[in-house]
Amino acid sequence: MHPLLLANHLIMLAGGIDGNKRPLDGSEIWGVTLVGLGVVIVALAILVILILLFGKIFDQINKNQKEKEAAAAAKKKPKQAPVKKVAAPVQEKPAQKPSTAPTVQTVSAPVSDEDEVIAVISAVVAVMSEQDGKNYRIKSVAKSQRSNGFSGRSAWAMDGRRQNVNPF
Amino acid sequence: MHPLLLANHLIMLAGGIDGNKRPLDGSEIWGVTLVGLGVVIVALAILVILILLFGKIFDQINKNQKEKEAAAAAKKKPKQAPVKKVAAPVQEKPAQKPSTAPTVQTVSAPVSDEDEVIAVISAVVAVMSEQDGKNYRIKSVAKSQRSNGFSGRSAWAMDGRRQNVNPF
Amino acid sequence: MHPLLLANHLIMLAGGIDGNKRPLDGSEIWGVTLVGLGVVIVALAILVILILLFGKIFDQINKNQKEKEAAAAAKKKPKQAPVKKVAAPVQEKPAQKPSTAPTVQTVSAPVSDEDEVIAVISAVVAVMSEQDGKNYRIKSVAKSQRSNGFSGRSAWAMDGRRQNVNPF
Amino acid sequence: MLQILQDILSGLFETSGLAGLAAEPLKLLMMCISFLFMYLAIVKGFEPLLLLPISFGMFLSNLPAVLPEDMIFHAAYWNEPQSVEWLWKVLHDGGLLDKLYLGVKLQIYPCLIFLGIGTMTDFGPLIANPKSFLLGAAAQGGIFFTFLAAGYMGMSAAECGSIAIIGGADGPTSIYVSSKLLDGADSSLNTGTIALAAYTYMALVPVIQPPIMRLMTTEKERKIKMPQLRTPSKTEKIVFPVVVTLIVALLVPSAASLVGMLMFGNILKESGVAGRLVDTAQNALMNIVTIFLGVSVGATCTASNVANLAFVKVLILGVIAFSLGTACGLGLAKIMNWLSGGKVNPLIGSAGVSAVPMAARISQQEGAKADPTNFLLMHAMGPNVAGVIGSAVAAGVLLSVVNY
Amino acid sequence: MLQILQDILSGLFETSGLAGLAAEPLKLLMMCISFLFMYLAIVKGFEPLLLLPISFGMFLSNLPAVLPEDMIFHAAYWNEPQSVEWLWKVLHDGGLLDKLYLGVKLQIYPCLIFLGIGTMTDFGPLIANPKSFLLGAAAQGGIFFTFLAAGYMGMSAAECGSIAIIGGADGPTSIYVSSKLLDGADSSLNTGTIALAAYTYMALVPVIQPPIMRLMTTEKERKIKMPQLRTPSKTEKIVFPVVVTLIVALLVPSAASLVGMLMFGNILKESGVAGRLVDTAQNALMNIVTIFLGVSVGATCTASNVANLAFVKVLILGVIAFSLGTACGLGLAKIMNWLSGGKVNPLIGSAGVSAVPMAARISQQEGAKADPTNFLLMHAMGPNVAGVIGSAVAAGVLLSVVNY
Amino acid sequence: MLQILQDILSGLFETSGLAGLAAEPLKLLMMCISFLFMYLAIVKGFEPLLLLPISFGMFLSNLPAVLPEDMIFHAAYWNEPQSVEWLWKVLHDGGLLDKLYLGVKLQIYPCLIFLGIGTMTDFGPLIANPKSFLLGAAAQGGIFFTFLAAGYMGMSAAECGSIAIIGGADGPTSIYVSSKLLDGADSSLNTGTIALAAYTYMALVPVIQPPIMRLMTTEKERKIKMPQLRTPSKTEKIVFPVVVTLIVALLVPSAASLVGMLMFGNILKESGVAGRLVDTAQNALMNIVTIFLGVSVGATCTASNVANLAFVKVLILGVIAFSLGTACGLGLAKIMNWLSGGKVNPLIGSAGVSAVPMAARISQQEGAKADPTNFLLMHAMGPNVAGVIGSAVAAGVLLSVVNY
Ligand code: NA
Ligand code: NA
Ligand code: NA
Repeated sequence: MHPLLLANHLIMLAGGIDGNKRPLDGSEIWGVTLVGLGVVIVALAILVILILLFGKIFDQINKNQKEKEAAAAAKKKPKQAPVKKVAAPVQEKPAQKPSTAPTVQTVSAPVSDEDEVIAVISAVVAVMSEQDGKNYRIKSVAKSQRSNGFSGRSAWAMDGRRQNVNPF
Repeated sequence: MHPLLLANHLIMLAGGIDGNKRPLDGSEIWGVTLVGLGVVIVALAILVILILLFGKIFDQINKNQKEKEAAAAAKKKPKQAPVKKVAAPVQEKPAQKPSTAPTVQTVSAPVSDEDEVIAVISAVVAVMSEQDGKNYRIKSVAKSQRSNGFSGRSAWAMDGRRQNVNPF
Repeated sequence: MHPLLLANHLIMLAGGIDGNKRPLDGSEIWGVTLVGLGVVIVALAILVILILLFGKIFDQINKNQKEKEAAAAAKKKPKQAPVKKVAAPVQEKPAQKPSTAPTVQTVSAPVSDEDEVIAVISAVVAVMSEQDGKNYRIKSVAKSQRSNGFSGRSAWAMDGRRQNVNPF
Repeated sequence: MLQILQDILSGLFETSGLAGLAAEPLKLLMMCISFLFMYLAIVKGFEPLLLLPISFGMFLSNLPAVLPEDMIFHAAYWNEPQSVEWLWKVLHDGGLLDKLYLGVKLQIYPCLIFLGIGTMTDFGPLIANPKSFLLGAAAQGGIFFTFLAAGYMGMSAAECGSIAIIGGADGPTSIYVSSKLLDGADSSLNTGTIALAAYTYMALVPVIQPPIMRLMTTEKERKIKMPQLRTPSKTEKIVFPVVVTLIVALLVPSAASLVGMLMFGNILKESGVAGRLVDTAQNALMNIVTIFLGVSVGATCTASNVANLAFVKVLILGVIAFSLGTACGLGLAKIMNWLSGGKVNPLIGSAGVSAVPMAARISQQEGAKADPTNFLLMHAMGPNVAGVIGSAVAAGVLLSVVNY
Repeated sequence: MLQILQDILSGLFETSGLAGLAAEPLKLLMMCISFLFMYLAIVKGFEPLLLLPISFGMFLSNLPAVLPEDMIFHAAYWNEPQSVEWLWKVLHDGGLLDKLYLGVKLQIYPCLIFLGIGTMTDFGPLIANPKSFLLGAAAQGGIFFTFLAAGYMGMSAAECGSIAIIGGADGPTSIYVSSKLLDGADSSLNTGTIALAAYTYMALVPVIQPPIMRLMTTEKERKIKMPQLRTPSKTEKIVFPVVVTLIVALLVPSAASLVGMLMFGNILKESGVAGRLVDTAQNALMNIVTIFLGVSVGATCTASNVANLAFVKVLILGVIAFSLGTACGLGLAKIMNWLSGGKVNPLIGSAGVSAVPMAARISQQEGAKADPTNFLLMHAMGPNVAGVIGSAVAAGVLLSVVNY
Repeated sequence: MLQILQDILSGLFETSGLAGLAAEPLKLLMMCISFLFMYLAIVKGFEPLLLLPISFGMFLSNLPAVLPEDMIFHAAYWNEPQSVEWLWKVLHDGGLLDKLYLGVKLQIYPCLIFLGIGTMTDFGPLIANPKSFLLGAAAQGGIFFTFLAAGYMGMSAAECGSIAIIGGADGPTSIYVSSKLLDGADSSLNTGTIALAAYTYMALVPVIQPPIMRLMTTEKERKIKMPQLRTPSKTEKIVFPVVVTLIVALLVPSAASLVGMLMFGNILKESGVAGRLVDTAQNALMNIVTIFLGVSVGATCTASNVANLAFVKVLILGVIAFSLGTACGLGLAKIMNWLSGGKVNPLIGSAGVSAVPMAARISQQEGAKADPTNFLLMHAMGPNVAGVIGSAVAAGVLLSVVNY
């Protein structure tokens, strides 16, 4: 049997080799080597394909979202400003128990039928994450990433997360 | 048997219900529900009474203490000042819990008996805590509530606590 | 048997005393007391001797090193300065991944046959540890001794350590 | 070359998880459910500290595996009779999550989490207004009325208790009770699904409670302002954990472990002399236990446990339990308001379900909606922390009534 | 209605802890003792990091409970013969504190605490003045002379050793030795009472030592000033833990575990290359172990163990052990002073009992009283840390002489 | 008096470790080897976080002891057949390091360390350039070609696998695989020596890799600049761990534990909603496990295990494994460069061996040497973190092919 016939090795190795077996014969040695390396490469190659694919998909989604955003921004330009203003104090808190939060929620509460105003929110999110990014860097130096870089959409989701900063 | 006769349920439930029993009969179901809720309410009601009682007692104690204090302050006005001065640095550390009240205690601690030399010791303590205090303050900022907001009465109690900041 | 004959006790105690034995006879009691105290004193006395010895040895090493250093300093005065200068930024880093380090390495690289230029290095080390000493105190107050007070000699050793500050 | 690759791939299929997946297609469904909960945890912010580990544990244990030695969690182990040999099997042959799950099964994690919670809880508002205890007690009505409903649905005693405790709105307590009651019980329920439901509904408190609150209270009631609470002395705060532990242990000894650890943590905190230990108990220790508990409890959600009618019942009864608990709390608060001559805002009653500190924030929020100058937070914190004690007591009652 | 309530209350009584309390009134006494120690820990600042967990553990294990499954700690388990079945019983049927106490019984916690202590100890003053080792050795006289006293009081060998080790003024060492020696011994002593006494007297060092120090030294001796110590090099500090471990292991192998872990922690610290590990060893790990050790050791203080003559003997012999240790240290320091021609201040001798860093502070304080410009702290730290090593060696001797 | 002292000393000798040392002189050699590794760790900075605990553990377990109850580690225990009675023996009669080593033997520590690594790893560069996966795969050639070499040297299958995995340049993976494969195997190898070699060579990466890199690449290739990578979105980073876990579990189920915990840690981090848990997983938990793992793995290096030819073979094959891995990575990178028409700098190929983040830094450094404006770090981080996944997959393959 030629040592490079991978498939044969595979069949041979199906039952596994006894750990105490010594010495191994050439077919077993080459089998483990070639099949092993083959499996690793195949597994990681599949990951290459999948991650490339996901990258494309997310790119597409982002692109669509940005277009929508732009359209929405054009429509609702006057509304965007005040929300930003109110949202700001939420980011400024250095501590974990912001009693200012409820105010923000009542403001963003009208944003109930999620999809239409998503552009406004994501603009806020963008502003937030810019500030938040800074926080994050500083915090991670100090001790830990207590800041939540991710940002939920609905009012109570925010509240939920906030609760868990202190919790349980 | 009427399901609302709690006492009967209690007797029934004394031996407990087999976890795998299915279906439960009405008496068992109502038994657990009513007796269970009853026990929870009774237990917590007893706590209401006790905690109210303790509240009253502590209020009384505090009141008595304040009166004594006022009297003592009137008596020992000249002596109080220097001691306060020495004790002050110990209290100044930026702890999380208001620690001014204990200061009064150390003062009114009628400086029991040991202690003609207490002034000397507390001077040493003051010197020590000045060095120690600096380190200490930095520590508490950095990490956690290492500071002890509570303050013992005798000189060596303080020392005991201090030991445990570094310890073991 | 006189209770102070240590050797006899030792032989007696060789097999150990049953933990539940009660009452112990005088010989056992005195045996444990005297032999026990004896062993503790002997063990720690041996440590006294050894640590004194090591102290002397290290003193001698240090002395020799300093003499060499002085000689080396006299010889290589112009070379010493730049090394110090380059090494300085390594100490100033507040973060854990200094990319300036390689520069230092290339500088200290000629220091290959270790012993001859050890004086130069130890001078640098001395300067480093002076600064480092300060860092150390402050750091330990803050949270942990992430600073490495010790300093390797070869180029890649530095890199190796650096890796492990962040790792794994 | 292509032939060889094809052979390899077909060989791989035989020995790989793909074959496992083909054999058990339900695993795919389970993984999708785990993704849903990951989404809820990460994007919607549903109790992420627990739902994220739980959902990832669920994902890990539903990964297809052909050989038992490759499995990260062996659901089958946990239905076997337990003995010291079984312990060895779990430790030696089990996957990582089996080993971590021992801490749940041996009742260690929930108590340690209660220790941490104790170090983070301020009982001050409850000491200042001890009547809040009654609201914390009333809200446990959710637990017992759900027991009633589950009982009449023909469930076994262990199942009734496990589902009912979800109404306590207290994760560790739910895990503690259900892992004890369902230990060896002949049931399609398991600790994982109970925990999933409990944490999901805890995250949904801001959705579940407000409608009930508005339904059960009048605008006028919601506008009631309550006077500022006194500040309890340090001594009271130190005596409190001892008194509560003692009373609970005297009346409901089976609740002593949970309440005892909660109060141990609290006295460490209130004493002010053990800062080192408090810091560790509420950070390193609690987080380690949370990770282990979350990921291993999640692992118990295997297809046979979740993809059945029982889980649907859990979900339905769980939301009923929460709603009833809210309603009971509100109801007693209304009575207290009536008895006190209009001095108690009934909105603080709903905070008695625990779900600390979320339920108290909902009370604050609803009060502020009725009158923006109304500040109920501290008044609601009293029933809120009382609810934790109340749930633990209710847990003790269930554990002593149902033989496991 | 009232009748029903009365029935409930009477029913509750039967099944509750109140009945348990009526059956075992001594538990009430034990709880009161636990309150006393809580008071000492919180208000008087007696070693609160350990006495507070110990006293709360004592409180928890003396709560009345009728049914064994409700008990947080089962004192009875720990007098049974131990086997793997027994291990399973503890894990499966035991309360939380039983499970945590396994870490004491299996000798894990004290070693881990020594690891943490090692990362916090600076042996610099001892390296600078190695003769301090002798003072650290002499102060262990307290241990052995107490063994003598206990022996003549008719105690068993295990009891003598357990009480004597209190004189070492070292909590983890006392717990390590007594949990080994009393394991299976027919004794009314237990680890909990030994630990209580040890930590209490450690907290009382500032009360016990000064009178003895003033009695045994003259004003002139106390005024002796000692020259500044040299600063040992980094290399010496790194070599030191290795040398000490090696010598101790060669001479007293049974002390190797304690000393080895102490020195492992120390080399981690002194190497300066493992800051991450040092941080965790002295914080998270040490605090977790301290909590578990404290609360579970305290739990062993049940009525049958404490409310007897043996505990009184422990208290009396404990204070004698401390006093003798102090006296022995002072005595040798006086001899060293005499031999050196008046260059050694005898006050540093008392620091040899360990109780780090309190005993060294007392030396400093007494020296400053005699002459306010006298600064003995660093000179006293040498004997002080030597005392830790000395106690561990003495522990090794006791463990190898008494068969357990 | 002198006579008595002499008698004591001779008596001490009989019962002390000195006699043990005389009986087993090889222990002295082992201690010297441990000092060598301490030196490498402390002075030379060789992976000190692991080599310092490992070398101190080695020192502790080679301390001479006459009596088994004085030994800190019992090498003999770990060659016995394992059962629940054996577990009890380890827990009850074992030394501290035996107890800690259970966490290695039961496969707990490496998975928890992978959890911590996951919370510290940024897969961004790999997501941005998924082709890096191939380089991380190719570099595992070091593992398999070393298996080949070891096989032809007449080693057993378990030994071949244990030595080969060193080429993965991944400490926890090496410990995970070798502790499984060598469990009960009739071999003179052991986990300790594998770990020693793995961490030593990881520390030596900056010495081993550069010559091979310069040999296999031309000056022109080393000067190739690569364009800046795109920044992956948060969603991609969150989806990534799930996808990788799923694919790996489908194809190589026996790698699921390691990869699953790595990705659990990563999703905790990337989700951004579990900061508390991330902090603890990468600090307290990871450091505790590192201490326990290091010191107990080191303890397995006893004289009979190390002072033989097998260890020399491990050292030789280990360096071959590293070199081959580097060469394979470089080789594939050269092919990719050729296929892409000169757009891939082959230097990033060597980073595929993992040894995060050192190998990536070496790539950066060598690139900067060829052209100081060349910035390869982020491009090398892709293969670098892919190497971690690749090694775990290779570990899974070895574990499923060799029956243990
Ligand atoms: Na509740
Ligand atoms: Na001592
Ligand atoms: Na690798």
